Amino acid sequence: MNEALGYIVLGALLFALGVVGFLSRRNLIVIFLSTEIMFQGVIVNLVALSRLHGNVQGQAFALFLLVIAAVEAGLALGLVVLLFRRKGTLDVERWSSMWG
Amino acid sequence: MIRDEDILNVDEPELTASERLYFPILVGMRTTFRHIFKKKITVQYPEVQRTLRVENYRGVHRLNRDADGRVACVACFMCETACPAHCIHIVAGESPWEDREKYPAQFDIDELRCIYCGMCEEACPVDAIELTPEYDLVGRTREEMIFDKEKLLEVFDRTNGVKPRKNPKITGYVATGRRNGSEPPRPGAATS
Amino acid sequence: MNHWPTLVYGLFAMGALGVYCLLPRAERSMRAAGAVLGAAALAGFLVLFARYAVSPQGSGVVFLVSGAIAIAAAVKVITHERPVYSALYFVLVVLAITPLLILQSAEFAAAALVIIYAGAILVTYVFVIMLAQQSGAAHYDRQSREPFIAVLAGFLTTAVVAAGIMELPVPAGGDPTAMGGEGPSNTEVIGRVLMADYSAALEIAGVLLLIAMIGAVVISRKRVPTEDVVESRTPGMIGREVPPY
Amino acid sequence: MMSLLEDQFWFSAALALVIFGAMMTAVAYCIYFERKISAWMQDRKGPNRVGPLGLLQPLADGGKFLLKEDIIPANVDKPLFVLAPAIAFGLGMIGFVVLPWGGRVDVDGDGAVDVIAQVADPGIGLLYLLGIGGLAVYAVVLGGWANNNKYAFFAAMRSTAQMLSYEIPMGLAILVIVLMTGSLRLEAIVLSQLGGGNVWNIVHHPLAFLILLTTLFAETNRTPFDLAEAEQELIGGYHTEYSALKFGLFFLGEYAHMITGSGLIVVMFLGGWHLPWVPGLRPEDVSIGAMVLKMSVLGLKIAAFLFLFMWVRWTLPRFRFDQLMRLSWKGMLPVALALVCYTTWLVYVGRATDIRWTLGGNAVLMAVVLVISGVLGSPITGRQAHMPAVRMFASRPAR
Repeated sequence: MNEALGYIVLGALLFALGVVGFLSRRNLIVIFLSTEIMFQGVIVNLVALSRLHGNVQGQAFALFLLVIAAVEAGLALGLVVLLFRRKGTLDVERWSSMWG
Repeated sequence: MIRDEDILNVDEPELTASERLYFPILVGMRTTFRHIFKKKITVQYPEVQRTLRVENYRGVHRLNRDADGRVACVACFMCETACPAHCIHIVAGESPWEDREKYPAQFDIDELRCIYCGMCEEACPVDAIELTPEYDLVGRTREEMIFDKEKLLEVFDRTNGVKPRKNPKITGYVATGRRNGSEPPRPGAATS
Repeated sequence: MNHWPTLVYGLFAMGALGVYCLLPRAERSMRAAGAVLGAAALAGFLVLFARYAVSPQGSGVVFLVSGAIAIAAAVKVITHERPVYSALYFVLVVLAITPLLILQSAEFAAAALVIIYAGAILVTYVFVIMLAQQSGAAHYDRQSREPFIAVLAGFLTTAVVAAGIMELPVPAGGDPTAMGGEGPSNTEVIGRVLMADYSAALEIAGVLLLIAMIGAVVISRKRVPTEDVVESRTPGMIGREVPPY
Repeated sequence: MMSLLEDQFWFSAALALVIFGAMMTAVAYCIYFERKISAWMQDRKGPNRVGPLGLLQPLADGGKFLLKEDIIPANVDKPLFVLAPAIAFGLGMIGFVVLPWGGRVDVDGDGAVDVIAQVADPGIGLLYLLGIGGLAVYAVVLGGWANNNKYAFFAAMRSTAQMLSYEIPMGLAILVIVLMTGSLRLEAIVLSQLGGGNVWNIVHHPLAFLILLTTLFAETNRTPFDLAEAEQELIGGYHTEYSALKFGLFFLGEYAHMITGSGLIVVMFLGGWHLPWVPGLRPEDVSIGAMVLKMSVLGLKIAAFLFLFMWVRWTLPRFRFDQLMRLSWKGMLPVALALVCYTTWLVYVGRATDIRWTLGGNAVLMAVVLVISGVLGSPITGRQAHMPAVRMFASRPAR
């Protein structure tokens, strides 16, 4: 057992909560928020493991993760706004037309 | 109608190099900075009273007295009818004097409702109600700000020397003799 | 040490049940039960990890408090009926994680997290939510879909991770305290790593941001046809299909 | 007592208390001086009734804020409505902790430096300030939204876009100095500006100074960038529905932000607590007296900037929103980016602190900007392209 254990469990819990939110919510924006929660869990893990290994590679990857999150936020929110203008709702179940 | 040659198309002026770099901001800042040290024009009100242009200002009302010291009003309700803010309330009573039929048993003006438009003095046939240039109208309660007949007569006593003047050119009001400095009109003269 | 796994899995299950109860649903609300269960599970974890609280300089206490706040706020994010509050609780998650990163001597990552996540990304979220949904909770926010399967998936994820952690030996690794104390600051070390070891990745990240920027501009400039009438803003029209113009 | 202060922790605590008290007073008196200065610039006298010269006016104002009815309108989002002013004030009040107030101090006078006169000296002091600036957006956006008032919402939307846009040139301008100094610690930035032939950073990078100054105006929502509280268009701005102490907190938060921002720019560009040719202000002066002197110098510089903020507010009119955005994205961002690239190159060739190169580069950049704006025929930022000509009547039209 190690101090990093707590951090890894915390990261796993955050990630799992993100999964739960991603699967169960119907609001597009909240779904994207859930993915961001998963990112948070991953960042906590990366930093904790980087500390465990005594180098900063994990922190560097956390920074790359921030870039990804920013990209995702920009594009996803642009798409959400587009979809909202089209349907007037943020409900994902209204976007079932592509189910075939 | 508007002819084409009446219309000018005005383009925005070209900016100079300094204007493009926002340098005129500094000129403006110099101006405001200089004003810090200029003479102040503030009037410290309660200690220093402003000198008003008496002929133009419309302040507290007064009820005029005639030459005998009686209230000049004949309770004709013209002012109450004319008032757009409905701030005048008159109760007419039978006049104790012989030269007129009615007099105001009660005459209240709500100074808080009044908008000081001057319609009442325009309407008054005997020039009994007038707006004085008194502007320091204050009170602690709303009740205090409802002026009754006595209070309005007091205002007249206090401002007797001041002669509010309605400008005929502005209002189209034909001056009575009193305004030209002669005797105040006899009450009842206007009704006859 | 033997009941350690059982205890952990039990607490996970309890927390999962709590989240299941907390998720918004149209019919009978089980929020109170969910809150109690979730709080109990969280308290259980606090007790479990309480021995870290005796570590020097009180860093254990900071870990426990911040971690608890982060978890609770994350639960609020995924269960709150109003997206604005979800986003704001997410800010709380970020702010609670920041001290944890600082404890792990990742100051630069912590500062970047606050500046970029809380200061820019989440503001954008709040912005969009406020533009899109001005009145209270929409019907689709008051009802989750497949809460049971979702919670089960989350529980399995956590359980697998926990099992992995407990089975695997802790890697020997380097000295965790190597980065603290004197020497080059955290920012400097990260800068060297980013510039020297990952310079290609850094360039790619920059290009990615540029592409995303252009993409966002293209997306948001596009005119879209409105398919049907706005429904989300009028709570009285729930479930009724409105024909197109 | 003295021995207690030799410990950095207790010294920091005492310093934090002192500076917090000073900030509260300063914030209250900022409102007084804002009113005074606006009055003077408009040839008035300003508040002079409460106490001598009106100096007790802040007390009266505070009493009024406390005693007014605290209205929470019926349809507001109550938690957020209460939270927003708290964020505004709270964030304004925690920024000062990383400012270097008085260099290093030798408390007991034995010649050894005991403590540093700074509440906290993290390695990321600058990023801490930037983070606080980033979080400050929430106060405005939540306040405007929770109001449930359309005008307040407009204000919040404008203000969010404005603050996000201005954070970018602000960060770049700060980055120029960080590249030059090689540190994110504010104390190190101050020390790099003094002694041994070094000059204040404003001499090195006047353009970065101007950009940072401009963005600070925008970040604190001050004129000419106070679109969030444009009374003429938006009733009151994002705090339309606020009353009593909640409104007061927004007010105080704005001034606290101004103080912190002024402190930032003084530390970054004007040498912090340093004045040239004044004895007792060198880094080697570590006595308590020197610390007090340094703190007062820094305070005076901050006060000068506060005066500048007020001076500009009562001089300049407000920008239009599109001009505001153009100023940030098309004006300051390219300039700041060019400056950052140039400074990076200077660091690479090892001439980052050579004044001929830094100042020369700034001058060349300024000339380039001037030429470009001359070719375009518009201000560096400003005017909308293809404005239609204004139609006017040459003469009074015949009826």
